[in-house]
Amino acid sequence: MMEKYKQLFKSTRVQLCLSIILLFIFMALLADIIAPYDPIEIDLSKSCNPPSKDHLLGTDELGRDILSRIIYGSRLTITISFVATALGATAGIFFGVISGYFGGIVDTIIQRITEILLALPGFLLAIMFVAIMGSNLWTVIVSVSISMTPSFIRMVRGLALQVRELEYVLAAKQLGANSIKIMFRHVIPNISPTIIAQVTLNLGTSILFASGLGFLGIGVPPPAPEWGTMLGTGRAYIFYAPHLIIFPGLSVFLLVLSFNIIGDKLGEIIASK
Amino acid sequence: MHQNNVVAEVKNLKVYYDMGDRTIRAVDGIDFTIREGDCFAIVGESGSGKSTLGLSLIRLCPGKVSGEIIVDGVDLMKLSDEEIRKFRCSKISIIFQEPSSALNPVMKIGEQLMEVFTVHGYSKSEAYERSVKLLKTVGIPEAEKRMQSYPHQLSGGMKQRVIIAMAIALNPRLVIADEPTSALDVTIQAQILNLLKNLTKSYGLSTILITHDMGVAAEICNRIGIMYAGKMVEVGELESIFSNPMHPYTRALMTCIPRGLKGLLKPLPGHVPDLSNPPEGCRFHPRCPYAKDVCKKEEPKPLHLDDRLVLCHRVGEI
Amino acid sequence: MGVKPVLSALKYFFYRILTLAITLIGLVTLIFILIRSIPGDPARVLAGMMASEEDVNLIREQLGLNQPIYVQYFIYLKNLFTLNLGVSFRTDSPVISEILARLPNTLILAVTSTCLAVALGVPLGILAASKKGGKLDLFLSSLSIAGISLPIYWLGLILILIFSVELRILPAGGSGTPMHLILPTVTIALYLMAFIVKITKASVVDSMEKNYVITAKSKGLSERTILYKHVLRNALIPVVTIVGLQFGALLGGAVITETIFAWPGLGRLIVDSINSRDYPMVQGSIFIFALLYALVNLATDLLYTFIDPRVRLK
Amino acid sequence: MIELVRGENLSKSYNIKLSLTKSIKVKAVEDVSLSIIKNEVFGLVGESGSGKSTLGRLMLYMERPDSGKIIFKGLDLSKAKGEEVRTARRKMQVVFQNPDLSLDPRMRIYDTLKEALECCKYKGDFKERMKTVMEDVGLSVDALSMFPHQLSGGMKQRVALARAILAEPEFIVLDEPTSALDVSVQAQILNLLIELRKKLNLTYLFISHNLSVVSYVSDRVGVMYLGKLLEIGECDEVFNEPLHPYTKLLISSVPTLYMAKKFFAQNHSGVAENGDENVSGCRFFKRCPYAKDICKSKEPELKGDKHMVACHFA
Repeated sequence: MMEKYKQLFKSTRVQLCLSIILLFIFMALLADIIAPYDPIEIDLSKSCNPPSKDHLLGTDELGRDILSRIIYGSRLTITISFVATALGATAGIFFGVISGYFGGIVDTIIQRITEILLALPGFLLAIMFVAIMGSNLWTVIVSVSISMTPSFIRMVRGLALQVRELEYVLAAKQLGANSIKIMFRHVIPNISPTIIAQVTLNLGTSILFASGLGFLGIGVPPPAPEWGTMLGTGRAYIFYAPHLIIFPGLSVFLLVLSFNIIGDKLGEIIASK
Repeated sequence: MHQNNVVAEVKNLKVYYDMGDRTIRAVDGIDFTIREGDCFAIVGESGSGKSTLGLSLIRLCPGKVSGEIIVDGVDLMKLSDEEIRKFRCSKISIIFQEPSSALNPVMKIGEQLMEVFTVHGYSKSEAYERSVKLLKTVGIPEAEKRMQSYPHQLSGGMKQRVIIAMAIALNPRLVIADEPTSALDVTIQAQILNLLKNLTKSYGLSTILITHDMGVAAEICNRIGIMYAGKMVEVGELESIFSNPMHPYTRALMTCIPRGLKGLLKPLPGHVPDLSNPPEGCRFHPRCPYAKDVCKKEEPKPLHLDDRLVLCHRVGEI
Repeated sequence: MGVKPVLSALKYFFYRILTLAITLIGLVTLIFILIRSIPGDPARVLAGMMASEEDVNLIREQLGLNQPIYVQYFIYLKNLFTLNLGVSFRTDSPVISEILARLPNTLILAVTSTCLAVALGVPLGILAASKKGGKLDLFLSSLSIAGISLPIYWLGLILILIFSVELRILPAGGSGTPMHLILPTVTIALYLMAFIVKITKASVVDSMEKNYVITAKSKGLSERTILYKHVLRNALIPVVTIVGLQFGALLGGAVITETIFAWPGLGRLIVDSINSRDYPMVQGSIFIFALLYALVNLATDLLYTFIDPRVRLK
Repeated sequence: MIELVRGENLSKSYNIKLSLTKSIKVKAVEDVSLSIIKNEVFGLVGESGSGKSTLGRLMLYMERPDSGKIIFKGLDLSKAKGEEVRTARRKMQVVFQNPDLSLDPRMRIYDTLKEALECCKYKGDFKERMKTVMEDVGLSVDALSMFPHQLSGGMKQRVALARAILAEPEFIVLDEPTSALDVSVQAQILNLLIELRKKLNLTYLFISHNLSVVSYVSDRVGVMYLGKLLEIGECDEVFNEPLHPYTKLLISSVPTLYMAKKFFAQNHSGVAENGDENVSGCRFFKRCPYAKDICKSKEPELKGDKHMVACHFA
C-alpha cells in the first residue's frame, strides 16, 4: 500500500499541486509577516487603483491592498476548508460506519435522516442553513460541513457494508473480537484509502461552497477578506476595475484545482489495485 | 497413426508482457500441431501461460507475440488487422471461461448471435434464421423466445451454450475453448462437455481445450499437452500419456488429484514460478524430485518419441 | 404486457411518490425545527428586525403562533402541501405566485445549458476514451478537471469581462432576448460539460475493459462497431443517470448564475429574499426547489429502469 | 461415538431482490438436522446455491438460524448467555475459500495472529505460541513479518489455518478451503489438514463442491440440494452405492481420469433454479428421471439408520 502512495508523489502534476497548496498554507500561517498592508484599513484616496509597484495586485473599491487581502483571505479559506471537511468527514465516517456495520434500526434512522438532507442539492442545503442561522465564520463552516456529510455517510456506509461481510472480519468475530475493535482495526483501515481520496476532493468542494456563499453576500461578512466575498463586492466595478475580481477568483481556482487533481490521482491509484 | 490433414500449426510461439521494469515471459517457445478432428487439451495450473496462449492464437492477446500461427495454411501473424478480423469466427473462434461476463448485458441474445452472421456478410433475415437454428442445435429450448432474452435472464449453463453457438456459427476450422466449464457446477459441466463432444463430432470441428482439470481433458480430448511455466513440457496421445506419463510434472499432476483412493496424496512442494524471472535451466527443477545438476544449468531440448514430445533431461532414466 | 407487470410498475411508482413525500416532510420539519430553535420570538425572527409590531402580530396570527407547538406544526404542514406558502414581506404578494412567475426562467436556463453540455460533453468524453493515453486525451482530461475546479461565479464574471466589457457583443445581464440567455447558459454548460466529459470518459474506458468486448472482437467486429454497438450502450447508462442527478444539482448552481447575470429566476429570488430577510419567500422557494429536485431525481430513476434491461420493470 | 455439534431443524432464508419491485425469499437452508461426531471429518457436498456454506455458517453460530437450534457439547447456543456463546464459538473455528479475503491485507501475519491470541485471552508467551503454530501449519517464522500480498495462495490458507488453531478449537468448518488453489497446492493443504486433525484431535466439517476432494478427506458425507440434505452416510457407501438419484447424477457428472460410465449424466439436461425449492414435493422432482406423481406432491423425509436418504423410491 505504501508503495502506491509513493507513486502519488512521483507524479510531477501532483508535486506542482502540493506546492500550490503548501504555498497557500504558508501564506495563511505567515500572513502577519508577509502581507505588505493591513487588509482591512480603508484608504478611499486609493480606490480601485490598478496593479502597480506599490500594490502588486492593485487596490479594491475601498483602497485596500488586494494582495494583502488575498494573503489574509487564505487564512479564512484554508480554515474553512480544513475545519469544515474535518467536521463533515468525521461525522460522515462515524455515522456511515455505524450505519453500515451495525445495520438494523440505527441504520434505518441514519438512512432516513441522510435522505432528508439529500433532498436538496448540497449548495442549496448550505444556503438554507446560513439563511436560517445567520452568516458568520462558524455558521459558514457548519453549513458547508453539513452539506457534505450526507453523501459522505452514503459512501462510507456502502464501503462498511462490503467490509463487514469479508472473511477476515467474520473470522475475527468467530474468535470473539468485539465490534469496536473490529471497526477500528479492520473496517476503518480498509476503507481509508477511498475516504482519503474523497476527503481531498471535499477540501476543494468546501472552498467552492464557502466562497460561493461569500459571493452571494451570505458567507463570511465583510470587511473580512474572504475571497468569495471579495468577488461579490468587486463585481460591481467589473466595467472599470476588472482586477478586483480576477485575482481572488484565480486563488480559489488554483487551490480547488490542486485538491481536485490530487484527489483524482488518489482515486486512480486506489482503483489500480 | 494420424494421417489427417493439418488444421493448425504453431511454431516457436512466444508471448511477452512488458511491465516496464521487467518482462513476463508468459509463453516461451511453444510448438504444436492440430490435425482435423483433433481435440487437443492444454492442461496447466494457474500461471502456466495457458490462457495467454489461447488468446494469442486468435491474436487477441495484449502482449508481444512472436512465432508462427498457421491456420488453414495462413500465417495469422502476417495478416493485417482487417484480414484477421475476417478470419475470426469464420476460421478460428474462441469460447471463454466466464459465460456471465462474456455476453453484453444490455443486448438481446438474438442480436449478439446474429451479429456473427451479419458482420461476415449474411443478410439480416438469413442471420435470424440461422441463429434460431443454431440455438436449437446447442440445446436451448424455445429458441425463438430466447432470441428476445437478455443474458441475465439465462442460467450460466444456458449462457455458455449461447457462447458456444457463436463460436461454431460459421463452422470454423478451429475452436479454442478456454476453461469453458470452470465457472459452472459439475452437473452443468457434464452437460456442456457432452455438448462440446457431440458438436465436435457432428461438425467435424477441431478444438483446443484449455483447462486446469485433467479429468475434463480426459473426458473429451484425444491429445493432450501439459504446460508448465510458459513451456509445453509433454505432448502426446491421451491414453499413452495417462498410462505412461514421462515428464515428472505430468506424473506429479496425476498423483496430486484425489481419486477416491485412500492414503496420502503426493503433493508437489512449492508453487508455480514467477514468469518474469523463471528458474535457470529446466523451469521445473526446483520442484522436481529427480532434478540433477544438468537440469539446473541447461534447458532441456524437445525429445520426440513416437508420437510423444517430452521436455526433460532425464527421460528414460526415471 | 399483461396486467401484472403494469400493476407492479404502478406499485413501484406509488412507492417512490410515497418515499418522496416522506422525505419532503422530513425536510420541512427540519426547517420548522431550525426556525423555532433560533433564540427569540419566531414571529419577530420571521418578520425581521425592522418590522412593525402590527406586522409581527399579523405573522403570529398567520402561523398560529399563539397555539400549542404541535398545532403550529400541522398548520405549517397543511399550508405547505396545499402550496399555501404565505405572503411575501417584501412585495406583499402571495409567495406561490412570485415563485411560479420565476420558475420558467430557471427551467429554461437549466434545460438549454444541459442540452448544450450533453451535446458537447458526451462526444468529447467518448473521443478522450477512444484515444486513451494519447495527447488529445490528456488535453481533454486536463480541460475537464480545470472546468470542474472553476468557481462558477468567477467563470461568469470572466465571461462578462470578455464578451460584455471588452468585446461588447453580449449583454452582461438581464433577460428578455435570446442574447441574454447566451452567457448564463454557457457559464453553466461549461461546468456541466467538464463534468460530463469526465464521467463519460471514465464510463467508456471502464466498459472497454469488459469481457464482452473481447467476445465482440473474437466475432470479427471492427473496433468502431464495438465502440458504437457494444461499448456505448453500456457506458451511456450511468452517464444518463448522472446527468439527471446533475440537472437537479444545477438548480442549486442556478442561484449563483442567476445572481451574476441578473437573471430573474428562482435562484436569484432566494438570494434576494435572504438578503431582505423575507423568510416566507425563502422557505417557500426552498420547498419548491426540493420538490423539483425530487421530481427530477424520480424521473431519472424511472428513465434508468427504462434504459437498463437488467433492472427493467417486469 | 460422542456427538460434538448438532444442528436441529435449522432453517435460514434470505431476501433476494430480483428487480425493483420484486424480491423473493430464497430458503438457503430448510429444516436440516445434522449431527457431527467428535473426531470425524464430515464432508458436505453440493452445487452452488445448495446452501452448504450457509449450513456451515449456521453450525458455527456465525449466522443465527431463523428457526432451529445449535447444540455444541450439550449446550444449546440459542439459550446460552453471551459469554458462554462467545467461549463456545471460539472452540468452533473456520477457514474460508478465498485466501485473498481471509486475511486483512493491511495487517502483518504477526498482527493477525496476535489479534487471535488476544481474543482468546491467551496468557502465555505470544511469540512461542505463534512459533509452534506456524510450524504446525508448515510455515517458517519469517512469514510472521510479512503482509498477506507477499504470500502465495497456499501459504495464505496455511496462515488462515494457523489463526484458527490458535484458539485451540475442537471443531473447524472448512468452507471450500482448497477450491481457489492449484491442484499441486491443493494436495499439500489436504495432507496438512489430515495431519493436523490427528495431531490436535480436531473435528472437521469439510464443505466442497469437489467430490473427489471430499471423498479423499471425509469419514461421512452429506449431499445437499437446494437447501435440503438428501443423503447422509459413510463416505465409501455414499460414493460407491449412492441411493438418491441426485447423488447418482452428481457422481456420474464428475469428469474422471478413468472413462467411467456416463449414461446418467449424458441423458440429463436440467438446471437447479431459484424457486425450485418452493415446490411442495421433492425439490429434485423436475430433474429426476425416476420421478413419479408422489414426488410432485409429497416431500420425502430423510430416513434410514446409518445411511439416510430422502427419496420415495430409494
